[in-house]
Parts: sequence; C-alpha cells; structure tokens
Amino acid sequence: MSQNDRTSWDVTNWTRRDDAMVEEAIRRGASRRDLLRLLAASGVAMAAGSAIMTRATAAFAATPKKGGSITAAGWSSSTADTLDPAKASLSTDYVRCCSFYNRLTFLDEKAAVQMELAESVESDDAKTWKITLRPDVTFHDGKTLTTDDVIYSLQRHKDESVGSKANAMAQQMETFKKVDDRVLEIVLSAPNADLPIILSLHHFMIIADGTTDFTTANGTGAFKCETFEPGVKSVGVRNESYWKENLPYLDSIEFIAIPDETARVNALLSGDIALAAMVNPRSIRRLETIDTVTLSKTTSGNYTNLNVRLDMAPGDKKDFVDGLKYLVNREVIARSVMRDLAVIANDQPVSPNDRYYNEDLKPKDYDPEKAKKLFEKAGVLGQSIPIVASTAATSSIDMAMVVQQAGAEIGMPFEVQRVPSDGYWSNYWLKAPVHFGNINPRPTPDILFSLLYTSDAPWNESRYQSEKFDKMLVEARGTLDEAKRKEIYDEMQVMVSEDAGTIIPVWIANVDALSSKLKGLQPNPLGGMMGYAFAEYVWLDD
Amino acid sequence: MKALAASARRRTGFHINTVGTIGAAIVLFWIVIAICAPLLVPYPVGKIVDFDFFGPMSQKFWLGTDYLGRDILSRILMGARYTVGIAFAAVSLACFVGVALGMIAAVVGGFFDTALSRFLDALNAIPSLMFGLVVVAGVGSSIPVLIMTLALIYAPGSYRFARSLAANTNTMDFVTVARARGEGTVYIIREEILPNIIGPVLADFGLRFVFIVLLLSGLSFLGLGVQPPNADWGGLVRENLAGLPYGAPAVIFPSIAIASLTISVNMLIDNLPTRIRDRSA
Amino acid sequence: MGNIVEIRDLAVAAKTDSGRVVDIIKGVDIEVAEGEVVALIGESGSGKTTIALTLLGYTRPGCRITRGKVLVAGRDMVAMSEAERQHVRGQQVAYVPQSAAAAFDPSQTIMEQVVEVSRIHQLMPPEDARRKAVDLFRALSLPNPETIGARYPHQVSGGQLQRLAAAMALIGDPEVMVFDEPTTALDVTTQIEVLRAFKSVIADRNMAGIYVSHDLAVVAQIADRIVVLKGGEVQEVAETEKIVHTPQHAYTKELIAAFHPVERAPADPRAMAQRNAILEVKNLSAGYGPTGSDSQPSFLALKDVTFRLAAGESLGIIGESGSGKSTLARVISGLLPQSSGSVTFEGRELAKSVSGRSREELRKMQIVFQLADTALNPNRPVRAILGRPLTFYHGVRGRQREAEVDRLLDMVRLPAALKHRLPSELSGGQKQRVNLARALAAKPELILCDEITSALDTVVAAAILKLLDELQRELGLSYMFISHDLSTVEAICDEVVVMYQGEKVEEMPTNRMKSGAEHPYSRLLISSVPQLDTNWLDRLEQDNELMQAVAGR
Amino acid sequence: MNSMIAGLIIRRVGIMLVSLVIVAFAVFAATELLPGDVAQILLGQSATPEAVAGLRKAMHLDQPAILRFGHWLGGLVTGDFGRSYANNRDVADLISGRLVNSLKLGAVTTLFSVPLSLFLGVTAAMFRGSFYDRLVSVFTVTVISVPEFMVATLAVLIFAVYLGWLPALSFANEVHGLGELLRVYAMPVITLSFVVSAQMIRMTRAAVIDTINTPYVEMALLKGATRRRMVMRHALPNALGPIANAMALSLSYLLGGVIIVETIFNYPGVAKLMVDAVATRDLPLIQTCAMLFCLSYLLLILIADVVAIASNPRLRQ
Repeated sequence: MSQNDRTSWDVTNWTRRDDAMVEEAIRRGASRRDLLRLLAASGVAMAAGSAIMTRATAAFAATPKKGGSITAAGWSSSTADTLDPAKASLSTDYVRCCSFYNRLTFLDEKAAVQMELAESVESDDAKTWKITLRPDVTFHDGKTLTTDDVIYSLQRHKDESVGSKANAMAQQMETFKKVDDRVLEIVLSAPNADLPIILSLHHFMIIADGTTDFTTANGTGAFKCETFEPGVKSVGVRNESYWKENLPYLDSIEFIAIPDETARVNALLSGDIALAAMVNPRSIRRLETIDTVTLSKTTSGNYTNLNVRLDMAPGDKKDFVDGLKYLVNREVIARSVMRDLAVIANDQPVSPNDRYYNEDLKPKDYDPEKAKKLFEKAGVLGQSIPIVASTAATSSIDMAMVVQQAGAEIGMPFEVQRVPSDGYWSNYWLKAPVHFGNINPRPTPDILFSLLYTSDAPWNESRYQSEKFDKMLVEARGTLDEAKRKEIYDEMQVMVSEDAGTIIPVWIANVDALSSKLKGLQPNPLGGMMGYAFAEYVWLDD
Repeated sequence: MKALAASARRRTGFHINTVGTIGAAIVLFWIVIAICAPLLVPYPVGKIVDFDFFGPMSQKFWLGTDYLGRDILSRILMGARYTVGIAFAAVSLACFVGVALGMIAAVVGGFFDTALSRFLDALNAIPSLMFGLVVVAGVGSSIPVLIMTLALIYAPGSYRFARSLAANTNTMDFVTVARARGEGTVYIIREEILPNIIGPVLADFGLRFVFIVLLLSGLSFLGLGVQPPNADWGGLVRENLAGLPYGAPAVIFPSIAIASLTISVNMLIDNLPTRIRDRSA
Repeated sequence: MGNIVEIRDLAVAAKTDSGRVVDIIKGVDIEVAEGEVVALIGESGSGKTTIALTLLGYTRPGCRITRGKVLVAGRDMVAMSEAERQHVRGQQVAYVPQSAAAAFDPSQTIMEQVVEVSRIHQLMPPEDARRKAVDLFRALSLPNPETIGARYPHQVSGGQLQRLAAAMALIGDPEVMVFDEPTTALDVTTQIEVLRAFKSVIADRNMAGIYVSHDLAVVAQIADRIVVLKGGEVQEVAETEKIVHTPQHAYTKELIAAFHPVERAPADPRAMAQRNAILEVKNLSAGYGPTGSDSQPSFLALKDVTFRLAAGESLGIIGESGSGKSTLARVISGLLPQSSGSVTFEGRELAKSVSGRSREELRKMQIVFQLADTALNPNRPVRAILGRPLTFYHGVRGRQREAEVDRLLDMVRLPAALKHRLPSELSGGQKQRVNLARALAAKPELILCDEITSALDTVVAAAILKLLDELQRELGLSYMFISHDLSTVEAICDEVVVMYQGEKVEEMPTNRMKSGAEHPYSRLLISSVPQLDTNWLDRLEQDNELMQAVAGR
Repeated sequence: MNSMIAGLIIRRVGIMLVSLVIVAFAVFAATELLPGDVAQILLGQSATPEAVAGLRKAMHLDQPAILRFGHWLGGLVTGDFGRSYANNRDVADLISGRLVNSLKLGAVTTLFSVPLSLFLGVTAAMFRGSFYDRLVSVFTVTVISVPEFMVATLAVLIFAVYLGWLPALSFANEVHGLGELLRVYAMPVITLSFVVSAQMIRMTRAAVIDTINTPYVEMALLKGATRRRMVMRHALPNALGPIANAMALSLSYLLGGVIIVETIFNYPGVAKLMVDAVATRDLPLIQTCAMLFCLSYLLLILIADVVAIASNPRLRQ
C-alpha cells in the first residue's frame, strides 16, 4: 500500500505520535544544560541539507501579494477534529490551530526557536522561568492578551478531564504565578532548559481565559474562524487586526481533508483546491508534466523501520536479526516502494543531513545468501515468521512484501500480517515480535537515542540493552568538544546499526502538491505544509 | 395447452442458450484459473520484476506491471483464488444458513418464524459495508473473518428469499399430504420443500455471489481484505488506482476481471439451463 | 345466410420449452353463419381455445399461425397488420374470458374497464358509453345496474363478474362473440343465471358466436351447432340435437357415454346401520383466524356437523364453493384442529391434530386431493412418491419396496414402466391414479377423496370413478367423497350429505337425491345440474328468491 | 382506506420500535467488543494510564456498559441523542448538517434514478425480447458488475480532470442556483445512480412482465388496446406494489451505503460520519447513525407498503 493510504477513520497518525515523542524526548532531556544550544545548532545543519524545493524555489524571490482565497486539503480528518489545542491530534487540527491561534514560541524553518506571543522567555536556573508577553495583542473577540490567558491555556493541560495530549508534558509545570498583566513565572518540578521548545508545541496554543467551548476558535491568530464542522471543513477569514505586520496575505482560507490520495490529486488538478498535502510518489510522474502544479518536497529524518524484538523469539537469536538486515533490499525499497523519493539508510536513526551523521557507516548490502546462512545458523530457516505491518506506518506493507518476497526466494517464509491502522500504535507497535514503526525527525541524536535506544527508553522498539551505550549517551551530553562528541555519536551509530533490532532501510521524503499560483510555501523540517503553519505565509500570484 | 406443455417437458435434459453458455464458460474459466493459479503464474506474485511501475503490456509482462513493478498477470491469476474462493465460500455459507433457517421458519411457523424474521429484518437495516467495516476493524482482516462477515451480511437476504419460497411450497398439497401422513419436519424440509425451491435458490445464489464479489472489492477499497502479498481483484484495483490517469493496465485488467466474473455469473443465472427454470416455475 | 366466420385449413404451431416446434392445430375448417352459435367442444389440449382466439387474430405467446385463413366478415385476421387487428378486436369480434375474476384488472373500477373498448376505438363519448353500459347491465339482469360499475372487481361475485365480462364484450356491438368456457369456474346454481343472460342477449342481438366448452350439457343449452375437437383436429360437426342424440363419431359417443354414469346400486340402509361405523363425526365445528372468547375461531367454516360412515360404504359430501366441505376433510384428517366436537375412527376418538395421532391411526385414514398437479411433488419420480408411504408405514425397503410399487401401479391400472417418470411427465388421469395409489400404499381403511375428479376431463373422470368402485370391492375400502359434481357422487356413493355455508342441511341415500330431497337448498342444487337436453334450461323452473340468495353470496 | 393505512402505520411503527431497539443493542454490543476505547484512542500514544483513567471518569466511561446503554436509550426517549465522546458536541448538532447533506444527495439521486429506472424497466418489459430489451439488460448487468469506486474515479478523471466540466469534489453547502446544484451533484449522483438503478430496472422489468402475463392484460389486448395502453394502463398500475418494494430496498442504500462515494467526492454525509464514529468508538454517535439508517430503511419499506396498498383496491379494504 502506498504512503498516503490514510483513510478517514485512521485517527492515529504519525503527527500526533510524533509530537508525543518530541514531548517525551524533551521531557526526558530536561537535566541537560546545553540542549537548547545543540538544538539550534543541529537544526541549522539539518534544514540546510534537507529542504529541497523543485519549481517552488522560484517563488522565494517574488513579492507577496494580498488578497484572494484558497481551499487547501490535508489527508485526514474525522469527527474527532477539534479546535481545542489540547486535544489536537491530526495534521488537520494543527493547521487549524496554527491559523486561529498563536503559541508563545515557535520553531522556524531552520528549527530555531523564535518568539511569537512571548517577547522573552528567560531563566537563570532552568527551573524558574519568567515569560514576558508581547504588548497589544488582541483576541478575535477584541479582548487583550494577558497573563491570565496564558496561565489558563497552560494550566488546563494538567487537568485529566480535559484529555490533553500534552498532559504528561504539562505536569512538570508545577506552579504558575502572575507577576503582572504581561509577565508570568512558571516554576518547573525539575530544571529543564527546553521549556522554550516545549512551549512551541502545537498543543500549547494560547486561548482566552475561561474558554471551554471549542465549537469556534477565539485566538490571536492570523485568521478568524468563520465556520468549523468537524470531519468536514473549517473556513478562516483574515484577522484584520493581526499583530504580525502585513500578515496574513490571504483573505480567507478553507481547510478540508480528502483522505483518498487519488481524489486529493484530482481535486488539485481540477482546480477545486490549491494545495494537496502529501501526494503519493506514484502521482508525481503525472504531476510533473502539468504546468499548473508545483511540488514541494522535503527530505527529513522521517523513516519507517522494521523492528525485531531482541527479548523474544525469533529476535533473541542474533543471527536472525543480522540475517534480516541482509535480506532487506534497500535499493528496491527506495526505488520501487518509494519511487526514489527516499535516501538509503543504514539502520540507525541519525539522518545524513545531521552533522553527527557517521559517513563511514555504510548500509548493508542485499545479500540473500548470507542471510540464508545466518538464518540457518539461527535455526529459523523455513519457519514461518509473522511480520506485522499496517497503513499506519507509512509504506510498511510494501516494505514487508519486499522482505517477504526476498525471504520466499531463500526458503524463508515470512507471513505478512496487515492489521488495521486503527489502534495500530497501541496494539501492535512495540508489542509484536517483528513489526514496523514509523519515526519522525528529531532535532538531535541525543533525543533520538534517549527516546529510542537507551535501556530505559520509553520507545525502545527492539528492546536494545547496552550499559555501554547508556553511558556513552550521558558522556556525549556533557561533552562540549564537538569532535569528541562526533566521535562518540559515530560509535553509537555503529552500535545501533550492528546490534539493535531496528532495521531502517530508507529516509522518506514528503511531497506536497500545490497550484503554481500559490506562493510562499517553504519546506519546514518539522513536517509538510510548512510545519502546518503555511496559512499565514502563503499568497496567491496571478 | 396442458398436454402440449407436458409433452414438451417429456423431452428433458438440460437446454441452455448461447448467452448462458458463454456465461457458464467464463465462470468455469475463472474457477479453473482459481484452482490451477499456482501452476500458471509466470512470476511469483510478490516479486518485483520490473524497474518501472505501472508498466505497459509487453512480451515479458503480458498485462503490464503494478505500482511496485510486479507482474499483473500473475497477480490476477492468484487473485482469482481469493475473489472466487472467498465469494464462493461466503455465499455458500450465507445461502446454507439463510436457506436452512428460511425453510425451518416457513415450515415451523409461529413464534419462531416471527421472532427470527423480525430479528433478521432488523439486521438487514444496517448498511452492509458499514457492518463489514465495524467487524473487520474489530477483529482484524483474515480470510475466515472476511468469509464470516460477508456471509453474515448476506444471510438475512437469503433467509427472506428462501422463506417466502418455502412458505409458498409449504401450502402445496403434496406437503399437506406428507404432513397428514405424519412425516416429521426434517423430512418435509429435506424431501418435499428443498427440491422444489432449489432452482430459484440457485439463481439467488448467483446474484448474491455477484454482490459479494462487489462488496469484497468495496472492502478492499477501504483497505480491508486479503493479506499481502496476495490481493483479491478489488484489492488490485484499489492498490493500483493511482495508475488510472496513466491508463495503466494494472488497474484496467483487474477491473475487467471483476466485471467479467460478475457479468458472466449474471448471464448464467439469467439464462439458467431450462430444466432448472422449469422447477422454479 | 352467409358465413360471418370462416376458418379454412388453420394450423397453429407452438414452440415447446426445449425449443421444438409442434403443431397444436392441424388444419381445421369451421364456419359460423350470421346469428349462429357454434360450440367448440373437447377435452383439455384439444385446441378449442386456441382456435377461438385466432378469431381475434391472436395466439398465446409461443404459438404461431402457420397456415390457413381466419375470415371474419370476409377479412383475413391472419394476413392483417397488427394495427388492423387492434381495430377489429373489441369492435367486430369480442371475447368473453373463462375466468372473469382474472380477466378484470384488479386496480380499476368495473365501469372503466367495461367502457374501455369504446374509449380505445373512440366509438362514442364517455357519457354515452356509460349509459350504454348501464343498459347492458340491466339486459344481463345484473343487480343495481346503476351503481355496480363503480365497484372494483373483487367487490362483486363470480357470477356477476362473468356477466359483466359479457357486458364488456358487448359494448362495442361486435358481430361475433367468442365465449371461452365462460361458466366453467362457476357453481352450478350461479351458472344457470349466467347461461340465461348470455342466451337472451345473443338472441336479442342476433349475434354470431363461438362457444368454447368441455361441458356438453352446458353447450347443449346455447349452441346451434357443435364442433367436436380432439388433438387439434375436428372429429365431428353437427347440429346440437344430432350430437346429443345420435352421435356418429366414436369419440363423440364416448363423450356422451361419460355423461351417463352407471348408477350405483345403493346399499341396503338397514345393513348399513348394522355395520360398524368406521367414522363418526359429532357436532364438529372448525374455522380460521384468531380464537375468540367463546373459544371459537373468528371465521367458522364448519358449524356443528354430525354424520356417520359405515365400514365399506361410501359417503358423498356435496356443496358449492364455500360450503365447508374441504374444511371437513382437513379436520377429519387432523390437518386443521377442530374448535369443538369430535371425530371417532373405528370406535376411538382421534386427537385433534396429526401430531397427536398414532402412526397406525394415520395409516388407516388417507386423504387424496383434488389437483394431482399440486398433490404430487414435481421433483420426485413416481416410485419415490409411492415408495415413501411404504417405507414410512410398513418399513418396506429395497427390492420388496420396488415390487410393492409395481403392485400398486398395477392396482390403479398403470404400467410399471411409469414409475421412473416425474409427475410432470404424466397425463392428468395418470397423475390422479398415482395420487390414489399413494393413498393405497398405506393400506388404509378409509380414503378421504377431496374433489378428485373435478379437474379431469369427463372421460378420464369416469374411468377414475370406475377404478374407485373396483378398489372398494377388492379391498373393502370406505370412502368419504367430497364433490360439487352431483353426477360423480351419484356414481360412487351410497349416502349423500348436502352442505351449505358450513352446515349440513340434509342427508339422504343417493338414489333419493333427485326425487326425495327435502331441504330447499338441496332441491335447488340438484335441479341446477345441467342435463344433456337442449331444452333443459328453458324448461327449468326454480325458486327465484332462493336462487338470488344463493347467487348473491 | 384511511383507517386501513393508519392501522398499518401504527403496526409498522410498533415493529420499527422493536427493530430499532434490536439494532441499537446489536450495534452497542458490537462496539463494546471492539478493542480499545474512546479515551485511549483520543489520547493516543501520549496516553498515560492516569490520563486515560481521568478522561474515562470525566466521560463516564467507567460506568458499566449496560448502564451507559440504558442511559443513552433513556435520553433518546426524551429526544436527547447524547453528546459525542470524541468532541463533546451534541450528537444532534453533529448529525443534523450531515443528514441534510445525505438527504439532499439521496433526494437528487432518487429524483434522477427512479424515473430513469421506471422508464427503462417499463419500456424494456414492453418490448420484451427485442434488441432494445437486450440492450437495457446488458446495460444493467454491466452496471451491476462494475465496482462503484471505478465508476466514481473514472467519472472524476474524465469530467473533472480532463474535460474540466464538473468539480471533482462535492460540497453540499453554499450552492446557489439550480445550475450550480446540478454541476455539484452531477458526479456523485451519476455514480450512485449507477449503483442503485440497475437493481431497480431489473425489478421493474420483472414486475411489469409478471403483470403483462396476467389474463387481464391479455384481455386488454383482446379489447384492441395498443401495447402502450396495455402496459401503462393495466400492467404498470398492478406492478406498482412490487416495484415500490424493490425501489425501497435499493434506495435504502443511499443513506448508509454510500461511504465509497462520500470518500471519493469528499462529500460530508452521514455514512462517513458513522465510519469516523466507529474509528473513535464514539458510541452515542455510532448508535444514533445506526438508528438513523435503520429508521430510514424501515420508513422506505413503510412507504413501499403504503404505495402497494394505495395502488391495490383489494388491499385497501
């Protein structure tokens, strides 16, 4: 199945999980002093190397124009669509939140922290934070933004009955203190230098004090919510008194979701929509021949990986895992499954765009004979082994079939179990002996490793355990010497690649298709549609 | 007139017209394909054999290649197993359950009949695709689950149909005679009712078969169906739908396969061999 | 006097289900003079209706006129275009169907359908047509002629519908009327009125007509000439009187002979009284629908019926449709539990329903239904049909069972070779014999015969009756013989019970039926049976009031 | 006649209520059997056990299932459909807009497909065995045999992408004027008509042929009526009952069975709503949708019965 096979009941999708992972990673990294600096540094490197624009690149030069309306389409929506930032879970929700609300901070296209509603976020000890708000910001209903709104917006995440996605994240914000209308103080339960990044999460959008009704949105954002129908559409009209100068350009924007990729592309081609997010690599051949369409491609650290749990059969036999690594035909996956919108990877999560990427670590060649020998050695050759895959993990079914076919040719029968995307992350991911996962970009190796590979990592997909590895990670955190750190990270990458049960065949690119009249969309390493915030930045050109 | 009809019927045997013959031939063709598929496929179904995707028809790949570059001919041949097999199993199960219950309800009557009819009618009111989705979302998609679900969806219709036929037959004098003789319910159902409704039941079987093939392809469209690397025909159409703008054989041929099977089944049941028709009359 | 209708060398072919083409009319010549009524008579399959329909240029689907001419007023209906035929139909030639109940569109009022001919052919303004229709209703002595047209077909009785069908045919003032068994579906008491009405309008208008029937006695009342048909060929044509009194052709003689059944020598009433009663019915009531507070069903089809049948004797139950005679058979056989009263068989009271009776009790009393077509499972060969009761009651299997089947077939005078056939491959008479043989297979003491000869042609029916008589002698059987046909009952029964609206009105020995009936209804019923006498209808005198009451049901 | 129909309606309504409760319970039981619950699904991977427990409590999911069912059923009696678990909106609000859309689409499709099916079915019956009849039957068999997503996708490609005549998506709202309405609805209506018409044409043809073979239609012919008159005046009125029944069965598909069409044309109707509800285990919404489908089905059957009675004087008494 293709990368975009998302259907409307596919509520669990990567963006939600992705954010949860970011949150978790940052939370776990709280003890580290210089995280913030590293984040910014690696972000620059990544954005520079990863964002590739096709024809849209030319648009950078053009002067933005005001006026016009567009309809844009994402790929998933449901009745669970919400304007409550705490509950936002789909790309659709993020796009809406970004257009109707603002955050205290945000990450720009270089993944650097920028101030939005906050004028400054400061701390001496990373435990007590002082946040000063921008003056003269008003909500759509005319009310001026004060610290009360911010405290309300943040505090409600701690209330379980709100059902916030950022509940765990918010728990660390122990107390909120209003200094005056523009200044507040947050005291954390433990020092965390990353609070500015945490505050840039989509869930921490600022809403007006006391808001409980989210049938419409009362925010400070670039667009006012005119219509909102869950699972159908939202319409935003320009906020004439928006505090960012000259923004937004569009008079209004309608956002919908078309789960069926073919339908989404067709709607773009027939002119019904101006932006179709996430198009199938197989549609690109057609779209490239059409003048009225521009493609925006982002290659980042996103990958779908094949996980073998090392703590249970058959992954408890190392030869099986090694054999499987030789059996995964990365070239076929990159070429046939991803239609070349991918870069071959080497079983470790640090992307080639990262400056800590280990250039010397080569991907394993496809070598079925070697794999066969290893399987034989492990005593599993000929056993039928199930591989769990789902449309929930992008392209995992196709990848599974590539592995399955390769296995069939050496007498190793894999049984691909396609399971519903609905409930995949809670029922199969991390649980099945051999299954697929899908991991989105992280700004630093530290976050990736502590999230996915340390012995106590919450999402240790293959149950990789190595005291040495854990120690090295802590060591790297405290090392300010770049060369030394690179050395440690290089070795850690080798360890993961050789010893962990996570097979990462390729890095996956995201392609959004847009009408060539739509300008101003820049790729953002955090996701398609300019990291969901495109609405206020794009304009229509005749 | 009566004597005429009688003399005509005396010349029995099975007479089938051209359209029916063509239909029967195509159905038979697909059944043979379904049985022999593993012997016929030129390439393994899961093997990516072409660098290109949505490849055109060629000497090497008769029906082109699919979105991954796999041979479509092989996939269609193997797909026949699943489409024909699942549909056949499901329709058999649905008809068996539906017809058995329908006959019992018609013969036994009374509260059993009323309660069962009411209950199955209510089930009928739930849209079938929706029902399939709920079940498959709940218990996952495996062939037995698919078969059971499809059967469950179509059993109430089969029940209704069989019940009304059996109720008609049940009023016939020969059934009354059997009852007056003291025969039990099982005998009446098996020997007196069943042989007399089997013709229309077979026709109904065919029609339901068509609907199940389509429903199965609808479920595949929504992403539920046979486990990879195999796919039923609906699944083939679905996974290659992106090839439609390219006019790819990968999407056209599976569609033709579905249409050829359903159309031929229709042709066959519309032109059933005359002997079977006479029974139904 | 010229011929208004001339049929010359007519042949009609029909395509069978298997695609074979057979001739069903094989070169027939018939002519009808102006003002003359010609009857086509013959058994089913003789082609009489097919010929009648060619007068309207019509053949039923699957049939085709292959040669010959059908001249109506000099114009050949065969050669005409379909549009021309449409023009002739209803205007020059009109048709009165066999079952008016089926020939009236249930969704339209009678008046709409009666005047439809005038509307189709634009003969007159609708107002005039309606007025004319009312006149016709009056001429056909229909009750409430002014308002009957506003009713729907299901709201009037069968006899009235048949006359309304005639009105429908007459509205276009046709030159030729085609009557297709117009009284066959009616009860005898009703038939008389309809026949009288037809006879008078034909006489009034001096019309020519073709009258199709299988009933010689009916035809004798209305036709000037009779054409006897068999197998699509004309056997004999002669004036009615000649046919009735001096038939020439062997087949005609057979037909006439079947009309005069051998009367049964009645059993000695005293001897009967002495014999043990095989069946005694006391105060039997039964019906359909939900049971009311008085523990009686909402519709009572049988009210308080009492009679007794002596072993070895035959009891006839006569009555018209709705008299409850079939219900009686169903109750006795346990198919319909009675609401009150008792059925005693061989001195033991029987349980109300089949499930409560022992297999031996069930075996001793068998029921045979009217329509052999529906009484035999069309999908089982004769040997299976006959073999089942053998196995069921006597546990006979295998070769012995086959031998028994052969014996049974022999007993009903059928060749053993028939046992491999399906019921659809048998003729009507053969089916009825198999039907009977199945009952005999149980080796019963009593057979309930429900109208078993009614659907058969006269000649065939006579043979079946003869068989029944012989079997009774051979096996000492008792019969309860239900029929609406008095001559049948006369031929086989010792005693007769007359039923009317669910009640027994009279019981008498068969030989007293014609002379000694006392109850007015019995007398009416008995006198209504047509006699093979051209003047019977004209001479018939009946209690008009009673007749109206009966016919208006 | 009126009392007859009134009596029938009352009886039917009684049966409907029973059926609705059966369906409600069946759906309820089915959703209870689905793995995962709404709290877990809403919170996704960020769900900690405490957060899930808190949300469950807040949503009253900690109550026994049967109690929730009873509660919902009780609410229904008072006209309260409950609140959606997924977004805490009134179910009635959520559904009403979508229902209007579905009804609009259903109505337009009905207006288009019913006369078409009647016409094709009746004319095919009238000229039974002719070339035209065969053409119609080949057409219906073909239509019955092609998966609807093929029809829909092809229609979009041809009419929206290549020809640009019609929009690829169908938004039910903000339609001004008849022309636009026709444009917007054209493709889903064509696709749906393909799906529902075939069966209606077949059944109409069969029902009319059945009545054409009756003695009273033969009688009409023998009265000199033309073929047209025979069929229109005598065969069709008597075939209305079975035709109405077949149509009711086909049209009942239009509310709940149109997921595929709603998906491809991105049409916001109730079928998609229910599919969403299933994904989020949003019980009040699932229940209400199921009720709605069941109700529409039963209503259509009722209408068919009334038509059958109104067209048949024998049943009217």
